[in-house]
This record gives sequence, structure tokens and C-alpha cells, in this order.
Amino acid sequence: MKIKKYLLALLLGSSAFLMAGSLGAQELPVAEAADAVEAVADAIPFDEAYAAFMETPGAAFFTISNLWLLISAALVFIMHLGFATVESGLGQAKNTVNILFKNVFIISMGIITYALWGFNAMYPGFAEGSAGVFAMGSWFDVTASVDLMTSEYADYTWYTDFIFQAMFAATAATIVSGAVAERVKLSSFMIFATLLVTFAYPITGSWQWGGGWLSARGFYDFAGSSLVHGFGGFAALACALILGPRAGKYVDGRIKPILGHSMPLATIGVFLLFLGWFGFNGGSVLNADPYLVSLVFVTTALAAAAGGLGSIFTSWIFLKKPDLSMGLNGILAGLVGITAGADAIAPKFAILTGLIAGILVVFSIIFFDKVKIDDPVGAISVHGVCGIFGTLAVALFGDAAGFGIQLIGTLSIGAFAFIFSMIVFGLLKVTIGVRVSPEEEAEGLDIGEHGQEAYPDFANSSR
Amino acid sequence: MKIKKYLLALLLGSSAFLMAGSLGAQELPVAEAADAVEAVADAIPFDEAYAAFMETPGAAFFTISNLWLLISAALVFIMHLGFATVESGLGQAKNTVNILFKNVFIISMGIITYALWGFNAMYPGFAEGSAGVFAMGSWFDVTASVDLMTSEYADYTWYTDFIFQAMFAATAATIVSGAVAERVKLSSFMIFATLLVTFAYPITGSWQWGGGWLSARGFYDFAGSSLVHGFGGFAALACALILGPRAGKYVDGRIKPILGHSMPLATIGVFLLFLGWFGFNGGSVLNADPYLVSLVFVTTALAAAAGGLGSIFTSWIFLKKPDLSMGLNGILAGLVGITAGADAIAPKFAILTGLIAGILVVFSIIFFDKVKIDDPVGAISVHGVCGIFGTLAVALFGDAAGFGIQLIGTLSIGAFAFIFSMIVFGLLKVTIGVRVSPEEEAEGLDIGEHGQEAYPDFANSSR
Amino acid sequence: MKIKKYLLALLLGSSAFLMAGSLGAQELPVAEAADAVEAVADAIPFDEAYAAFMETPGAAFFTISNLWLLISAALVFIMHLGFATVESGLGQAKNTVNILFKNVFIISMGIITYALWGFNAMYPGFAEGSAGVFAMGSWFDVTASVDLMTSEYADYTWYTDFIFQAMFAATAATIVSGAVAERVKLSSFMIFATLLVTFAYPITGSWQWGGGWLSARGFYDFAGSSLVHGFGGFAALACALILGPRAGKYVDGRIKPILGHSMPLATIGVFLLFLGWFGFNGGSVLNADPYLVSLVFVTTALAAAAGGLGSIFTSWIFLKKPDLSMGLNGILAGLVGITAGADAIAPKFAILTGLIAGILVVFSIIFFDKVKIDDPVGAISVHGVCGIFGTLAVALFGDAAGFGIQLIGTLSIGAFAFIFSMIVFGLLKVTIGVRVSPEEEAEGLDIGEHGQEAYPDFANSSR
Amino acid sequence: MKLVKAVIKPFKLEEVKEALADIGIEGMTVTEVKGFGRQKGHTEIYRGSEYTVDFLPKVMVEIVVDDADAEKTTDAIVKAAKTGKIGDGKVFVIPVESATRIRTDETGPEAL
Amino acid sequence: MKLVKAVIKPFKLEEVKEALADIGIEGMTVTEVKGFGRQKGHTEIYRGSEYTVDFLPKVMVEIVVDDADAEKTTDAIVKAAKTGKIGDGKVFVIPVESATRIRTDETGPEAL
Amino acid sequence: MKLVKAVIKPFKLEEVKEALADIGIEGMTVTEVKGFGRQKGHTEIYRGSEYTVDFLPKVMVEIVVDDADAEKTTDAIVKAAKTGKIGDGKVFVIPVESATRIRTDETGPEAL
Ligand SMILES: Nc1ncnc2c1ncn2[C@@H]1O[C@H](COP(=O)(O)OP(=O)(O)O)[C@@H](O)[C@H]1O
Ligand SMILES: Nc1ncnc2c1ncn2[C@@H]1O[C@H](COP(=O)(O)OP(=O)(O)O)[C@@H](O)[C@H]1O
Ligand SMILES: Nc1ncnc2c1ncn2[C@@H]1O[C@H](COP(=O)(O)OP(=O)(O)O)[C@@H](O)[C@H]1O
Repeated sequence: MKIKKYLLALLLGSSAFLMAGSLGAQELPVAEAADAVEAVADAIPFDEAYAAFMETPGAAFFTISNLWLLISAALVFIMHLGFATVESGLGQAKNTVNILFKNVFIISMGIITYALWGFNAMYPGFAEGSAGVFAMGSWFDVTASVDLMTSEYADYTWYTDFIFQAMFAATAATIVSGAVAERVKLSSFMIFATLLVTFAYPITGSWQWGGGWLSARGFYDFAGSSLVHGFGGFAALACALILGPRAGKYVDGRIKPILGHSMPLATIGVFLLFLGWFGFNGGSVLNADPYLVSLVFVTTALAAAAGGLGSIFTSWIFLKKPDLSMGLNGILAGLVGITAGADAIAPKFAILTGLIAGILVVFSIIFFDKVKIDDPVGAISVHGVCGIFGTLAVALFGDAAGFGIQLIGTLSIGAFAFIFSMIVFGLLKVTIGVRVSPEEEAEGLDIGEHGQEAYPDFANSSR
Repeated sequence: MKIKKYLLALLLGSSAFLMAGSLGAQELPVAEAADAVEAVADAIPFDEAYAAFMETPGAAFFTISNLWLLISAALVFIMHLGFATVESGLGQAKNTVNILFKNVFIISMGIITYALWGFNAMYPGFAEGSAGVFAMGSWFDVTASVDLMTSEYADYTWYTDFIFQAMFAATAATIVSGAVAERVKLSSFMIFATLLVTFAYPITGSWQWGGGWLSARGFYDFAGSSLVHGFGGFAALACALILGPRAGKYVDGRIKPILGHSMPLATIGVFLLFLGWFGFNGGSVLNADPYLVSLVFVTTALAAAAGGLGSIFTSWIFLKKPDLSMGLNGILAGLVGITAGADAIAPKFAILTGLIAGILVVFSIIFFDKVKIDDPVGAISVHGVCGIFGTLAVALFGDAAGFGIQLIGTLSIGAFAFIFSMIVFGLLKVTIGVRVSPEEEAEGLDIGEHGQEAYPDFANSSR
Repeated sequence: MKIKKYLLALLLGSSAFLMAGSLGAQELPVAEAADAVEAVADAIPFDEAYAAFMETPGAAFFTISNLWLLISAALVFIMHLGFATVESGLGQAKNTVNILFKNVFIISMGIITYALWGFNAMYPGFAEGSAGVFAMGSWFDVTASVDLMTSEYADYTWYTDFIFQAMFAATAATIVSGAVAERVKLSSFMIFATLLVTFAYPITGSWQWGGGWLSARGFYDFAGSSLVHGFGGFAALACALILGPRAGKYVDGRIKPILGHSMPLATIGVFLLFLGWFGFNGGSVLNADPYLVSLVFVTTALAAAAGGLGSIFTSWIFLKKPDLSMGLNGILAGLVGITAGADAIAPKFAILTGLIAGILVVFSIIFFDKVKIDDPVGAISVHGVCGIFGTLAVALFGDAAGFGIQLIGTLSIGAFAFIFSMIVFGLLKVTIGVRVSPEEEAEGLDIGEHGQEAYPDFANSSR
Repeated sequence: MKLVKAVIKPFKLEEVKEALADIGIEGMTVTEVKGFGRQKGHTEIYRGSEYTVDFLPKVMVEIVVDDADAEKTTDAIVKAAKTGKIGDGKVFVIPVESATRIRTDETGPEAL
Repeated sequence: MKLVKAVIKPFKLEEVKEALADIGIEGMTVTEVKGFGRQKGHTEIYRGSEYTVDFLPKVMVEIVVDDADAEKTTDAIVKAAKTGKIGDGKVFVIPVESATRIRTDETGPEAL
Repeated sequence: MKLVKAVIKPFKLEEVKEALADIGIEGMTVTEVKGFGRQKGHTEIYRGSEYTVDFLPKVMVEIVVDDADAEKTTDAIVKAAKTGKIGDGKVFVIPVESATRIRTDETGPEAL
């Protein structure tokens, strides 16, 4: 019973992890939380205080900023459809249901676990200068006082903060999903993804965005070249290493490409990701500041476009023909590349950043194939390699941070993701196994894991 | 000539209905309208008055709120693409053009008829305490005075009000479209959909959102678990009953599933619906209040995610394998479930609401199959059953309304939709017929109704 | 080596063009630019001045307007996915990769060249009353002073202006892409598209939106029925004429339709275009004025819906059966039709405009087929013909401009696009050729140009 | 042995399958095909121009059977696939010289 | 009777169909197939690694005709499908023992 | 000449192709088919109702060879396609009367 195994393993894994959670720089503010809850109980003060706030001159900017972050959350949400379609488009038809299912699961699971644990683990409010490394999480909704719904909190409400960050959280697992596609055992992946999103992602997240040790040292990662993409890319690398390549990919020292089954799906995915990135980066301004948000839109679009051109011409020159799938990866590479410095790199350097990322990703994909690390969608190259490059680009093409700390930061985050994944995915390998049987892989995971075909129409007429 | 029949029937149906329209709680304000039109004629006062308003401190909030509702309208619009792709993905390839065509028609027709009649029938301004039940509609644009374009009217303009509500209106017919797919006669469906959207939907709508009898009694339906989804679900139930199941679905007492032809299309649809729901629920706050809109985003996302997980694990445990199509339905179920109380149910109960809806929808789908009511996409379960549940959840998990009035409200609305559909669709059945011939059904409606295939490429080479 | 040819031709073409650029009404403000750059160097004044501006009462409206234009830019961006899917859906499977590739290229190239040249060529700031015709372009980011980031500049920042306009720019080339699909040589198209977007589009653009001679004479084109769609449509006409029809389209005087390979893709495309049009038109208000933006949303939606109905019933009555692809074209026709007057045509006339456009497009498509101008997706009819009609509709159904200037304007723009395309595409024809070999056309451009299939899955198992 | 090769209407596949099961046929191979015959297809209109859908979707069923079973197989298919309307399709019988089951190397009638 | 089984280039289908109509052939069944032969496919590059597209899209046309017509059918196909370039395909002729029209139960040449 | 018609598991196509190349077979035609046999498919559940996936995806390989090569072709396919598990498929051999290469009008074994 795979499903029971899943629930059990999840339980055990979670509790093991929880018990290990003693590096925390902070106690759960249980008492405070309790107070706050009580305070909310009598609702009148909240309503009155909130109404009063909405009368203040700052309320307009707060309202706009809050709305912008919510719209950004919606844009980041649609990136999950982008990932789902890119991955399934670049996979074989016989594994399409499985890929779509994983994406449906990841976004559902990601939002819930981020509420249950992740949000408060990632934004623990490390004490100033504490150089925090780890904090316990908890139910996100500990309080609902007026402080959390007005500019006392930020330029947006506590709820907005949660939903915007929650949409980011699931991304890390989705990146891994692409790299392990077409061979990973569903239940194991679900357990791994759950642990990664719930526990690992908020830890590195807290190092920077939660005010932890990296932020204390001046690391700069605007919207997550390292914290989201690098993190996902290195987790993907670990999993791809443990899992091994798909059957038939590397035969007798030759690389045999396994073509994606639908280029329209892949293209839809990349355009949706490009769209969503306006929220991913644009929302990361964390308010609606006209100058900054518009600058971020411009750098993001320029880098994406330059990345697309970079890949198109690189593939044309070095690989004989203009490769659509490379052009698509190039756009994503440009986007990942600019993510760390979208507000800190001037437009002309944004073009350069995108262009380099777009060229880099082509060679990176070829490299990983050479060393026989099989990554069906190029996730390690796009998110991992370009994530590192993007983080360094902040120092190379802007002055928001020094090269040293950027290097330390991106490597620390990548290393943590890599090691965490090695351990957890390794444990899964030796316990319940991480790979489907060769028969199932040959027949396709859709039938094996789901008993469902993605395009069953022909057989259909016979039921 | 199907098309002439359509136009004729539409005319007859409409006029019959119009003549019956004597329950109205309100007269058409012809005189006032005429005055207003004249007032507008000399444009200068409008421009000046409007400019003056835009200088007031309240103009900023008004502008933001107005913009948010317009963006919400765009988000709700994209739900129609979501419906189109979910339905066609879960249908057979041979009926795909037909399904897409119906959706293109519904959104086009819905917007126009809502302008011609629906909007003013739904928001008639029942006199306070009049417990209105029915009102005549009229051309939406009766006046264009400054009162309608400033906060005198609401936190948004009259035009915004119209377009936001118009995008909702067509939804009811789209829901029915899914349940009757793969066998309904195109012309009959078009007539039915037109009458449903133009006349029936605004009636129940006016009961609550138009200030009618349900709103007078304290019924609570934030964004339309009952008024939109329950309404559509029960209309769908009536039509599915009258129409009977697809050939080959129930044979010798056995259920023979007819598989959907494209899981990627179905998945694209559900993600787009999820996205659109941020506008559906978020826009229903009817302004950009940071606290409320962000709360609604959070409850909506949590319920959707919990619904997805609920369905995934329910199908895994009870149906042996994790069923992607059930996971997709679960997300929709969670969304429908939270719609009535998105601003009145706390986050933790939003999770519970979604979870229950996600579990419920699985059993509901199985139940309707057991009793041989054939619903290709699960519309009755997702919108009808979870619509009722969501309406009751407001009372169960919040305190915005009592259980009694919620039950009365949701049943009244469902009953009206059901009875209206029974009568109109029944009349269509005995007159022009509602079902295609068995031959056409076997061959596919694409060839039969449209003379067009959805994927004609192979035959293509032979032209 | 196609690729080298491309780069070379691009270089030559560009420089030839540049040398011809002597009609300019304006000098490149080199000196000013240099000053400005210096001014920016010491960043403190910018920060302070900007912070001061954000404290002013007007900052709220500025922030909202700016945000709305950025969101509009994102909406216009997604239209490119809409074009990509409409075109590939209405094309044959064997040319799908090629069509998708062109769209990926166009958006990437469009954004970059608009930054390098187009933006400053299109908005040259012709001196008042100069009736400018042509201006040199330059790197978009000549200055970054506070004047450009506050309401000194407009209701949005300079960056916002750029990104919003950049998203429009690529559209012209995308329109052409549809009309020349399935037979155009990739490298030639890429050169042509680059020259069209970089040099030709900004010229006609500057005539109106850049304050040139048409705007000086009272021409009215709100969001680009002529400047974007008509322009693209007439460029498409020229290219389709030069290129000739697809093999097998007109045989022995008979028209042999070549069916599109995926109606779901085409439908997804049209819904995305409809969605994006809310940004295309809504954003063209150029601020968040509640009255205007909501009016524009309403006229846009009404015209689109009426266009859909117009085409559906026209095709039903005159072509026997309701044609989905005509319904889809009808929606686009309605949208193109209302684009010139979206803020200047009353809602009831918006319906009329859309309806006429929807009817017109059906007959126009039939007409172009009759005269053997092969346009796989109907781009010439939708954008060219309805673009003219929409421009005239401003005079017919509103009073923003007279009929004479509207006619002169739309014909001038169309003529320029047509002649430019005739010359450039004609030159390409006699030099490197514009059409693939008959063998390649028969086999499909995916294999010929890209060595990649869109749906390779079956062959896949054999690698 | 004989190869019974039948071209039928797609929605008749289920019935044919059951009819074959009734007479003990355990194996068959099915292909999606397009058919061209007396059933002339429709004259349709796409974007304003008329054309004939010459090729209609059909399903081809191929069954290799013992010589003795060829006739009853044909009969069963004919009966199950008949609608009496044009386009019902054909059944062809083609001689087969040998059959091998890949799994077991069995040959001849045992392989079927 | 004979089964004439031709593998041709997809874009030649229309011409083959017309050539057959010219000699009075009224029925055929067409299948989308992939072919492998001397026409070795392309060496392509996907995401940086080279591979050979071995299997090229072809169309298989199957026509059952009277013994007497087999040759002229073959000839008509050969003529219509020829481009003279490698990969044009083959025509095979296979004996058929019986044919039945499902709609009418006619058998033999009448069934065609 | 003989038509060797093999129904195999899809993922075995590559190995079969290579095995055939090893014995010098240069041409073949491949079709995607659905197979029905002893391998009974799965009982699956879709939206709560159980059903049997009767028809499993298979690939049909058709090769026309010289009479003399029919057996070794069959053997090569059997060997390459075997997994030993149910559903491995069958190989049928059918007589062919003539073969023509469209490109050159060659006939007989030269056409292969
Ligand atoms: N001579 C033939 N050879 C091969 N297939 C044929 C032949 N004639 C007909 N068919 C197939 O049988 C199908 C039905 O034939 P048709 O002539 O349309 O109707 P009917 O079977 O009622 O005579 C065709 O679509 C085609 O697939
Ligand atoms: N021995 C064979 N058996 C079956 N089909 C064959 C055989 N040889 C070739 N074919 C088919 O004919 C097609 C064309 O053959 P090929 O050798 O490429 O070119 P040509 O026909 O010009 O000799 C192949 O793609 C394949 O589908
Ligand atoms: N009598 C038959 N005629 C034609 N094809 C057959 C026949 N029997 C089996 N097949 C094909 O062979 C495939 C494998 O057969 P099956 O009985 O499932 O397993 P096995 O080959 O191991 O006996 C089937 O899926 C079907 O495509």
C-alpha cells in the first residue's frame, strides 16, 4: 500500500526532523501568541484600529502595495502551471499524467505545509545580529492583530506576506520534479518534496530573508536566484545523481536524446513562467514603488529576452540548427540569472546578464549530458547553474554586494540543498526505494503509478 | 436550418418570458433614465464633477478598488478558458470542437445579454425591506452620470460593476455545458444557455446580491457558492436528467468510464480556474481593502490546496491509485466550497472546508455514477454538491449567518435553477429535441454539428 | 550557414537603413543625455527628490497608474503566447516547432531592439507643430533622472513607458508571422521581422503617438487599430503577396483548405489574446482613471463578444455550419475593431463595431482566398481589414475625430507598412530567398529548419 | 492460418471485440486508420472554402486464426460491425504461413 | 484478389488517391506509419546531443483489388508517388483469399 | 518474398531494429497499434468506476524480405523482443507476390 507507506514515512520523517530541531536561534513565542489570540477575541478594537489606519495618508500606498503583492502571488501561482506544462512537454507522453500529478500535488501540499510550518520557520524574526541559522516553525496564523494588517507590519498585510511567500515555497520542489521526471517513484518523490518544502527550504530562506546569518553579512539575493532557484537546482542535482539516468539515455558511451512529446506544451510553459516572473521579481520589491517595480520589470524582461537570443544563437552556431527547446531554456536562464539582482543591475547589464545566462545554459546542459547526469528538462542547468551565476552577477554588474559574500552565500545555499537532498533522498532510496521498476519505466509511469493515460482517446472507443 | 430555428426559438422564448414578468418589485425607471441621458448630453458638468471627485482624498482608494475589480474581471474572464480546457480535456477528441465552440459562444453571448437585460434585472435596487423576488431588466447603460462613476455609486464605477458581474454571469451556463457535453444538440443548448444566463441567473442573483428576499433574511453567500456554482450545478443536474447518459456509459448495469482525451488540457484548465478564482473571490470583496482581500486570497488558496489533497488521498485510499482527474476536481471542489465564506471563515477552517469538499466530491462523483446520472466532467458534484456544502460551511465554520437561512437559501436557489431548467430544457426536448442522433453521437459532435475536426492533421495531407 | 547570413544581412540592412535616416525632425540629444547621465552619477539627489515626490498627494494616483501600466504590460506580454498558440493551432503539425520558434524569437528580439533603437525613435519628442515624420532612435536608457520617474514625466515612470510600449512593438512582426506561416524561410523572416520591428514600426508609431504629423492633424487611434494591427496586417499582406500561397492551397482554380492541426491550441490562443487585450486597451488609457479604464474594459469586452457572435452567425448562415475557427477570428476582429476607439465609442456602438467587424472578417477571409492570397491564420483580415474598419469606426460611431483624417491616417500607415515590406521582403527574396524549397515545405519546416518535431513521441521509442 | 483483416467503424470496436470473445478469439491487433470508399465523406466548409472530407476515421482489426476459424471469425465481425449504413467496412482474409509467440517461441496455431 | 500495400511519402497521398480514382479504384485504407530504409533520416541535434532520426513519417495505403487490377494499381501508385528521390517507398502485392462487405454480406470482387 | 509482421512491446523497437540491422535488414515500416491478447490489461479505476484497459499499446513492425530470409528475420525479432513476460507479442509470416521500389521501378527482391 504505497499510500500508507507515504503517510507513515511522512510522519516519521517529520518527527525525526522536528526532534533534531535544536539549533534554533529563537523560541516559539507561545506566550505572546496566546496573548495575541486573546486580544483578537474582542474584535471591536481591531475593526476600529484598522478603520483608523485606513484613514491615514499612508493607507493609499499601503493598499496599492498590498494589492500588488497579492497580484504578484497570483502571477507566481501561475508559474506552477508553467512548470507543469514545460515538464510534461519535455517529457514523453507515457509519463505525462505522472508529471502533471506531481505538480498538482506540489502546489497543494506546498501551500498547506507552508501554513503549518514553513512560513514561521522562514520568517522567525531572528534577533538583530543573531546570525540565526535555524528556527522552529508553527501554524502561520498565530495572531491577527491590527499590527499585522497595517503598515506596522510592512507595506502589506501578514496574510499577503504569507500567500506571496507560500507561492514561492513550492517552487523548489517543482524544480526537482523536472530533473527526476520519468523514473522517480511517486510516493518517494511526494515524501521528499514534502520534507524539502516544509523543512529545508525555510531554513536557507531564513538565512537571508528571515534575517539570518547571510543577511547579516551583506549577502544580496533580491528575489531568489540562490534561495529559490539555486536551492531547487542543487536539490535536483543530488536527486538526479542518486536516481541515475533514464533507461536508454546513455548507451555504450553514447548519449541518446529522449525527445519531449509536445513542443506546444513546453512553449506554453515558458511563456507562463516569463509572465509569472513579473510577479516573482516585481512582487519582490515588496511594495508598489513606481521606480523600483518598473525598473525590475525592465531588467527582468531584458534579461529574459537576451537569454532567449543567447540560447537561440548559441544553439544555432554550435549545434547546427536553431533549437526551440534551447531557446525556451534560454529565456528561463535569463530570468533565473536576473532574479538575484533585478533591482540592482542596470538595464544594459541586465541584457548582459541574460545573454551570458542564455549562452551558459546551453553549454551547461551539454556538460551535464556529457557527465551522464540525466536531467530531462534541464532544471539543474537553468536553476542551479544560472542561479549561481545570477547571484554572482549582482556583484559583477552592480554594487549591491561584494563578490565574496555572494559566492559564499550561493554556495552555502546550494550545499545545504545538496546535502539535505543527498541524505533524505538517499535514505528513501535504501528504505522504500526511489525508482520505479525497469518494466514500469519502459511502460510509462502513467500506467504504473496512476493507471491512467494522458491521451487515452483511441483505446477509449473500446470501452 | 438549425440556425433559423435557433433565432426563432430564442425570440419566442424571450417574449414568452418577458410577458410572464409581472412579479417585479420595481418599475423600469424610464423617466429617470431619460432625464439622466439628457443630463449627460451636456458633458461639461460630468467632466468637471468627475475631476473634482478625483481631487478628493477618497479618490485614491476608489481608484485602487476600481482597478482591483477590473483586474478581477480579467481574472474571472480567464476562468472561461479554464472551463473550456477542463471540459474538452475530460471529453473525447471527437467532441472537442463542439465543447470549445460552446464555450466561445457562452462567453460572447453572456456578455451581450448581460448588457441587454441581465445586469439591470440582477441589480434592480429593490426597495429597502421589499423582499424582492423578480425585476425586469433593461439595457445596462441607462445613465452615465457622475454619480455612477464615483464613490457615490460604490468603491468602483458603474462600468466596472457591469463588467465584473458580466464575467460571472456566463459561468452558470458553462457549468451546464460540462455536464451535458458529448451528446447535447448544439442549437438547443445555445437556446437554453441564452435563456438561463439572460433570465434565470439574474433572478436568483437579485434575491441576494440585488438586495432581494434572501439578503433581507440574512443569507450569506460571499462570492457565489450558491448563487453561481450551486445555481449552475442544479441546472446541470436537471439537464443531465432530461438528456440521459451518453451511449455506452451504463451498460447492463455496469459503469463503463469514457476517458477524457487530454490530461494536459484538463490540468491547464484547473490551474487557470484556480488563478481566476483569486479574482472571483478576491474581487468579491468589492474594494481593495488590504485586510479583507488578503484574507480572501489566503482562505481561497488554502481551501483549494486542501481540496486537492483531500481528493488525492481519498482516491488513493478508496480507489486504489492516485487519480489525477480526481485531484483536479478536488482543487475545484475546495474552491467552490470556500466561495460562500471566503471572507467569513478563518484560515484553519478554510483548510477544513476545502478538505471536506475535496473528499465529498470524490464520493459525490461516484454516487452520481451509481445512480446513472452521467456528468462527463463532474460538474454537478463540483458545483452543485460542493456549492451547497460551501454555503452551509459559512454557518458551520464561521458566524456570518445561521444554518437555517443558509440551508433555505442554497436550496431555494438550487430549486429555482433546477425547476427552471426542467421546464425550459424539457420544452426544448419535446419541441426541437435536445439530443443528437445516436449516429452523430457515435461519430462525434465535431463532424455532426460543425463539420470540423479538432485534430484533423492526418487527413489533411489528403486535401 | 544560415546563421551567418542572418547576422550579416542584419548588419547590412540596418546600416543601409540608418544611412537613409535623414528625414528626422530631431537631433539625437547627445549633449543633454550626457548631462543627465552625469547628473545620475551622484545618486543622492535622485533618492531624495524621489522620496520627496512620493510624499506628495499626487503620488498615490501616480503609483496606481504606474502599477496598472506594468500589469498591462504583463497582459500584453501574454498576447504573444496567444499569438503563438493561435498560429500553431491553425497551422499543420509539421510546422509547429517553426511557428513556436518564430514567436519565441520575435518577443525576445522585439524587447531588445526596442531598447536599442525603437523606443527613442518612436517617442522622439517632435517639436510642437513640427509634423515630424522620422527620427533616429538610440539606447532607451539615455537618462535616469527623477524627472523620468515621477509625474513630471507622465502618470508612470520612463521604465514603465518603455516596457509597456516594448510589449506592443513585437506584435507587428507576430501578425506577419501568422500570414507567412508554413512556407517562409526562417532566416529571411528573422531578418525581416527584426527590421520591421526595429525601424519601420517606430516610424509610423511616431507619426501619432510620438507627436508626429498625424497627431498634429487630429488623427485618433487610441490603442492601435491602425498603428499596431493595421500596420501588421498590411506588412502581412505584402509578405503574403511576395511569398505566394502554400503548395496545394489553390489547385486548378479550386481552393483546397489546409486545416489547422489543433483547435484547442487555437482556442487557448484567442482567449489569451482577449485577456491580454484588457491590458492592450485598458493600459492605453495611460493611467488608472476609474471612469476611462472601466469604460475601455466595457467597450473592449462588448466588441469582442459581439464580434464572436457576428462571426458565428455569419458563418452559420452563409457557410452552412457554425465554424469554430471563424468564431475565434470574430472575437479577434471585434477586438481589433474597437481598439482605435475603445475610449471614444459608447458601449452600444462598441457592440455595433464588434458585430460589423465580426461579420466583415468572415467575408474578408473568403475574399482573400478568392483572390488567392494565402493567409493561414486570417491575419490580413483580422488585423489589416478590421484595423482599417476600427479606425474609421472612431469617426462613424464617436466624435473623437473626423472621417477624413481617419481615412488618411489608416491608409498612410497601411501604405507605409505595405511599401516598406514590399521593398525589404522583396530585397530578401532576390538575395537570400524568402521561401523554403518545395521539398522542405512538403516535409514540414520543423524538420527542415529546426531538425525537430513538435510531437515526436512515437519515433521516440526508437532512439 | 489466416489473417482476418477487418476495417470497421470506430464505435463498433467494442461490439466486435465482444463478438470475437464469444467465439473464443483471444487475440487481436487494432490500428487507427482512415478509410476511403463509397461513403464519400462530407462536403464541409472550412473558413469559407468547400472541401470534401474524403478520408473517414476507421479502425482496422487484424486477427490471425486457424484456417478452420477464418470463416466464423469473419462472420462474427460482419454481424457485430453491421449498421446497414454505407461505410460499414470490409473484411479481408489473407493466408498466413507461420506464426510465432515471442515469449515462448511456440509456433503455429499454438502461438495464437 | 490482391492486397496492394504501398508505403509512400505523406504529401503524395493526394496524388496517389487521384491516380487511383482515375483508374476506377473506389476504396482504400490509409495508415500513418514510420518508415525505415535507405533514406537514412537526418542526423539531428537535440539539446546538444546528436541523434539519428531513423524513422521517417510515411503513409501506408492498402487497397484490395481484383487479381486483374493488381498490376495497374501498382503502376498507378508508382507513377503518382514517384519523386525520384530516395525514400519514395515501396508497393507490395499480397494474395487475398476473400473479401466481405460488412454492410451487405456481399463477398468476392463485388465486395470491393 | 514474405511479409514478416511482428507485434512487439513499444520499448523493444530499438532493440529489434538493431537486431535486424545486424542481419542486414535495411528496410521496415512501423505502426503504432493497440493489442489485445492474453495479457489482459489492467483493471483500472477512473473517477470511481472500474474498467479494464483491454487494449495495450504495441508496435507493429512490417518487413518484406526474400523467402530465404523470412526465418532468420523472425528469429532475430523473437530474440530481440523477448522479455519472457506475457504480452511480448507475435510474429506472423505472410506470402508476398511482388514488390516494387517506387523510386526506380525495380521489382522483386531488388526492390527491398
Ligand atoms: N478496396 C478496398 N481496399 C481496402 N480498403 C477498402 C476498400 N474499399 C473500402 N475499403 C475500406 O472500407 C471502408 C468502407 O468502405 P465504403 O466503400 O465506404 O463502404 P461500404 O463498406 O459500406 O461499402 C472504407 O472507408 C475503407 O477504409
Ligand atoms: N523491406 C521493407 N519492408 C517493409 N517496408 C520497407 C522495406 N524497405 C523499405 N520500406 C519502407 O519504404 C520506405 C522507403 O524506403 P527507402 O529504402 O528509404 O527508400 P526507397 O523506397 O527510395 O528505396 C521506408 O521508409 C519503409 O517505410
Ligand atoms: N491472434 C492474434 N492475431 C493478431 N494479433 C494478435 C493475436 N494474438 C495476439 N496478438 C497480438 O499480440 C499481442 C501480445 O499477445 P498476448 O496474448 O497478450 O501475449 P503473448 O504474446 O505473450 O502471448 C497482443 O497484444 C496483440 O497485439
